[in-house]
Amino acid sequence: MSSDPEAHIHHPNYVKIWVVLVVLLIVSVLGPLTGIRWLMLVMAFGIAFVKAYLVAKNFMHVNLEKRWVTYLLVTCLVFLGILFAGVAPDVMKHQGLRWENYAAKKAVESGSQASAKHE
Amino acid sequence: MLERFSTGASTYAGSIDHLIFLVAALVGFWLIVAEVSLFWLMYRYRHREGHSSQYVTGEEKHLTRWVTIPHFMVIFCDIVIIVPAILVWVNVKQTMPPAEQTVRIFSQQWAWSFQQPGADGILDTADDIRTVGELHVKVNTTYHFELMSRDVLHSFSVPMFRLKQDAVPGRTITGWFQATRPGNYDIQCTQMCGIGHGLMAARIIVETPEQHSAWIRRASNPALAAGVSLPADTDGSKLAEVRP
Amino acid sequence: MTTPATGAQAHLGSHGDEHAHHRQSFFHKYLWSTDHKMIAMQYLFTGAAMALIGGYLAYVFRMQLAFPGQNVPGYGLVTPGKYNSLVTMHGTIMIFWVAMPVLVAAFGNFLIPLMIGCDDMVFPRINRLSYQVFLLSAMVLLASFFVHNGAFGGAWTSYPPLSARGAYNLTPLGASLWLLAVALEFVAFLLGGINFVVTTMNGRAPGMRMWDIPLVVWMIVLASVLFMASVGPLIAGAVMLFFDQRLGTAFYDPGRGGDPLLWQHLFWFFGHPEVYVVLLPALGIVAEIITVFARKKLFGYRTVLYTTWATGILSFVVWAHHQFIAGIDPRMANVFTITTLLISVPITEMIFVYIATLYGGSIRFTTPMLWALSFIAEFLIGGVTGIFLGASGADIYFHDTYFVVAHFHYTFFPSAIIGMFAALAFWYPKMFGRMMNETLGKIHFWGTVVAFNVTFIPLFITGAAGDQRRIYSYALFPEQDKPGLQHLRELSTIGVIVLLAFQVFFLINFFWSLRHGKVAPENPWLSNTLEWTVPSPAPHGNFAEMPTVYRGPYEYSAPGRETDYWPQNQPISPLEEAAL
Amino acid sequence: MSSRSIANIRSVTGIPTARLVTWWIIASEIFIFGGLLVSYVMHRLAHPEWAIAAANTNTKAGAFNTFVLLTSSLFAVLAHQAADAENGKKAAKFLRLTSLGGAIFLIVKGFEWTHEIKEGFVLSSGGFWSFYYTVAGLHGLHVLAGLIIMLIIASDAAKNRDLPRVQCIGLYWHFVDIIWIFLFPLLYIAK
Repeated sequence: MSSDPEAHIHHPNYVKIWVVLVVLLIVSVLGPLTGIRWLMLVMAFGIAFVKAYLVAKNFMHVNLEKRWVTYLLVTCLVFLGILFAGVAPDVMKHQGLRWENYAAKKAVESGSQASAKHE
Repeated sequence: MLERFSTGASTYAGSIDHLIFLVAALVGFWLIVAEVSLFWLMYRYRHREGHSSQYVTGEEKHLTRWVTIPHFMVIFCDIVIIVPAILVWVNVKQTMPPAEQTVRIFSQQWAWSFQQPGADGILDTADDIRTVGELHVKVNTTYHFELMSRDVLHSFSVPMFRLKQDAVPGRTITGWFQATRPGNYDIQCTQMCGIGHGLMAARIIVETPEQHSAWIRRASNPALAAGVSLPADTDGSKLAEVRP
Repeated sequence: MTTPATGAQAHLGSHGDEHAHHRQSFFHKYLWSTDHKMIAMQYLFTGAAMALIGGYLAYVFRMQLAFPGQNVPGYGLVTPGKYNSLVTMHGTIMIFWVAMPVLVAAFGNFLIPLMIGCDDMVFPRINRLSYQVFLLSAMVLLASFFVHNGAFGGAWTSYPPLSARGAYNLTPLGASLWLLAVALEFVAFLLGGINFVVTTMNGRAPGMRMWDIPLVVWMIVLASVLFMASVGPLIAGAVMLFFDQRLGTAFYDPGRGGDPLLWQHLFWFFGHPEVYVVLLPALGIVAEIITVFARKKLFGYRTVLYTTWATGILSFVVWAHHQFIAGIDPRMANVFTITTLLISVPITEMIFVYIATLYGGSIRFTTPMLWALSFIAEFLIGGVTGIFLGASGADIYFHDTYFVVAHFHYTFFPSAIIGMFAALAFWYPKMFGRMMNETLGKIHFWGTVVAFNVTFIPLFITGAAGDQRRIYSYALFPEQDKPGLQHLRELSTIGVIVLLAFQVFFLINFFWSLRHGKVAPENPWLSNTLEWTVPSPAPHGNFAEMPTVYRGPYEYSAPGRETDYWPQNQPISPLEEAAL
Repeated sequence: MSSRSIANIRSVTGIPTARLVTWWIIASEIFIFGGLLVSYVMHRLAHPEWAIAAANTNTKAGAFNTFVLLTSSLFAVLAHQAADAENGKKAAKFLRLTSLGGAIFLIVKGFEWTHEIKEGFVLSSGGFWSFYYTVAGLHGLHVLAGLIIMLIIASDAAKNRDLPRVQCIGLYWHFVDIIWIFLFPLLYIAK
C-alpha cells in the first residue's frame, strides 16, 4: 500500500488550498452584491470551475494519478457535452424550424407576469 | 419498389420511394456480396483430410486490401445515401411550399379531429369546419397542417402519402402535403398512446375540386351535415365521446 | 502491488476455501455464492427463465395478430390493453432481462476470470450483490403482471406523458413497478460492470498485454463501459419520471413547464449504446468460435478492436435517429443521419474481418460453429436494413412500422439468442463438464434459424406495406386489413410457434447432457485461451497454478508446430525460440 | 481479510484495485448527476421565470454548507495523509471530523428544507422546486451514504486495518464536494 509512488511525492499544503477555496467561496457569495447580473454569473460559475479544479488537483491528486484517469473524467464531461448539444435544440429552445413549444412559452409568459404583479 | 406494397398518393411519395429504392439497391448489393463470400468461403475452406489451414495474421498488405477496399466503398456508398436522404428530408420536413390551404389537426386519446376553413377559406373564423375521424382535402392542393396533441404523444401517419409526424402535447408542429390522387386513405396513429391506440383510426378523403366544394357546402350547413361535422363551439373533450 | 509471497498466500487461501465449499449448504452454495462461475449460472438460468416468459408473451400477441379477437390457447382473449402490456413486457424482458443478463452478465462472469487467468472477480461480494439486485428487479417486473389493472402497457420506451400519468395509461401501478424494475436492473448492471472492467484492467495474468486479451473479454468490457456511460442520464431521467408518476412533479408535463421530449432524448442517449451493449458480447463470442473451428488466426485482431472502439464512441452521437419524426428540430435530423450512416463503416469492416477469417481455414461445422456462422449471416440482414431507418428521408415512411420490428429483431435475435446458443454450445463442456449432443444440437440449430427467418422476413414486407407497430388489430385500417397481409402475419405467427417448439430440443439436450453427455476433456475444441487449460468443469479457484501468458489468443495453425493450436500459457521451448 | 482473491491483489494498471473502482464509480456518478444537471441547466436557461422561485432559496445556508463541505474535504485529505503515514488513529480522527462535516451539512439542509416546505415550496410547486429538491436530494443521499461508509472505515482505520480505503472514501467525498461546488451557484446564486 505504501508502494504507491506518489506517497513519497511532496504534497501541497492542504490548509493553504483550503484557505484559497474559502476565499473563493466568499467572493462568489459576494457576487450578487455587485448587482451586475452577467458579472455575478461569470464570477459564480468561473469560481465554481476553479474550485472544482483545485479540489480535483490537490485533494483528489488527479495530477499524480495515471494520466488516463484524467482522460476518463474528461471523456465523461465530453459525452455530457454531446448530450447537451443534442438535446438543447429541442428542450432549451421554445421554437424551431416548423415547431413551436407554445406550452413553454405560455409558462414563461405567465410566470413573468406573475412576478410583475408580485413586485 | 415500394409501389408494389403501398401506392403513393402525394407529391413527395415518389421521392421517398426512389430514395428507398436507392438504399435497397446499394445495401442489397452489399448484402449479396457479403453473404455470397461468406457462404463461398464456408464451402471452399470446409475441413478436408490432408488440408490444414493457413497462418494468416490479417496484416499482410496483399490481404488487408480485401478489407480496406470494401471499407472505402462502404464510405462511398454511405455518402451516396446520405446526400439524397437529406435532400428528401429537407424537401419533406424542412422546406414548406406556399400554403394553399391550412388545416389544424388535433390528436387525443383516441381520436383524430380536424379544423379547417369553411367557405371563406380562412382558419379561425366562425364558419370553420370541424370534423372527427375524417379529413377532407382537395386534390393537387398544397396543405399546411398544424399538428397538436391534447394529452399524450400521438403520431399522424398517412402511409399512402409517406407522411408521418409525431404530435407532442404543448407543441405545434407544422408540415405539409399535397395529395395527387383522389380517394380514401388511412390515417394511422403510430405512436403508442394508451389502450385505445389500435382504435385510433381515421380517414383522409382526397376529393376533386368539385366534390370538395360540395362537401364544404354540406359541412357548413349543420342540418345537412348531421353526424359528419360538429358545431364550431364544441370543444375537443366532447369530441372524444362522439366516437366509440 | 503483488509480491510473490502475498500472491502465494492468497492462493493457499482460495484452496482453503474450496474445502469449505464442499461442506456448504445448498443455500450458501447456489444462492449466496460469491464464486464468479456460480453467479454466472444464476444469471444464465434467470435469463433463460425470463426468455421463456418473453417467448410466451410473443406467442400470445402473435396469435392475436394472426387470428384477431379469438381465444389464444394458453392465454385467453387478448384485449387492447392486454395487448399493449404483452408487447411492452416482451420488449422489456427480452432486452433487459434476457439479452443483458445472459450475454453480458452470465458469460462476462463466467469467462472473464477464466480467460484472463485469475481466480475470481476483484470484488466477489459486489458481484453477488449485483445478481441479487438483478433478481429483485426481475421479481418486481413479474409482480407487475399481477397488480391492479395489470402490467404497464406504454411500450418499452415508456414515453411520457403516457407513462407519467395513471389517467393516461390506466396502469399507474404497473407503470411505477416497471420503472422501478428497470432502475434496479440498471443498478445491478452498473455493479456488475464495475467488476468486469476492473477485473480485466487489474487482474490479468502476468504476461497478458492489452493485445493478448481474448476478444470476447474486450467486448464485454467495452459493453460495460458503454453501459456505464450511457445509463447515467437515464437513471436521472427515471428518477424524474418516477417523481412525475408518484410525487406530482412536472418534469415531463408540458402543461406545467416540463418537456416530454427530454425523456425521449435521455432514453435514446442510453437506448442506442444499449444496442451495442448487447451486440458486442455476441461479436466477441463469435470471434472466439470462428477462430477455433476454422483453425485460423483472426484476420486482424487490432482491426476488430479499433473498429469496436470506433463503433462504441460513434454510438453516442447517433441516438436521435430514433426520434427523426418525434418532433425534434428537423435540422438536427440531418446531423444524426450523417453520424448514423457513418457507424456502418466500422461495423461492416468488423464483419468483413470475420468473413475474411474463414479464408484459408479448415472449417469444422460443429454446432457452435453453425451458430456463429449463422450469426454473421443473419446479422448482416439486420445491419443492412438499418440503413433504411438511419437515412432520415426513408425513415419518414418506415418509422414505427413492422419494418423496424423486423430490423431490430434481425440484430437482437442474432446477438442475444444465436449468440447465447453459440456460447452455450461452445462453453457447455467448461461449465458443466460434459459435452452436448451434436445431433440434437444441429436439429435445434436448423429449426431455430429457419423458423426465425420465417417469422421475421414476412414482417419486412408487412412493414413496407405500412403496418404500424403496437396495433392489436388492423380491423379499423382498411389498407392494412387485406387478406394478403393477413396471410403474411399468419406465416409469421407460425414461425414463432415453430421457433418456440424447437426450443424443446435445446432443453432436452441441455438437461440430458448434464447427466448423460460424454465427459468433457480439458480442452475438447483444442482451443488456445486460458479457460481450456483448467479441468472441466472449472473448479473453485479456477487455476491450480496461476498461469503466465506468452502470446495472443488466436495463434492457430502457426507454422512449424506439431499441433495446430498454441495455448496462451505454453512457454516457448528453446527449440522454437531458436526457430523464431 | 484472509480470503482475498488473487484478482483483488493484482494491479496490472498500476492503480490499486480499490482506487481504480472508486474512479470508476465516480465516472458513473458523473453521468448520473450530469444527466440531471444537463436537464436542469437547459430548463433553467429556457425559463427565466424560474429565477423568481430561485430567489426564495437561502443563499446563506447554501454558502455555509459549501464552507462545511470544503472544510470536510480538507479533513478527508488530511485523513488520507495520515493513512499514507500508516497512522490509523489520526486517520480515523480526521475521518470522523469529515463525517461530522457531512452531518452538519445534512442538518443545515434539514432546517433549510423544513423552512422552505413551511413556506409552501414543495417538490411539486413548479419546475424550479422539482429540480431543486431532486438534485439536492440526490446529492444529500450521496452525503449520507458517504458519511455512513466513512464511519465504518474510520472504525477499521482506528485499528490500523484497511488503511488504503481511507483514500478511496476521500476520493468519493471530494467528488461529492465538487458536485456541491457546482450545485451552489446553480441553485442558490443564479437568481
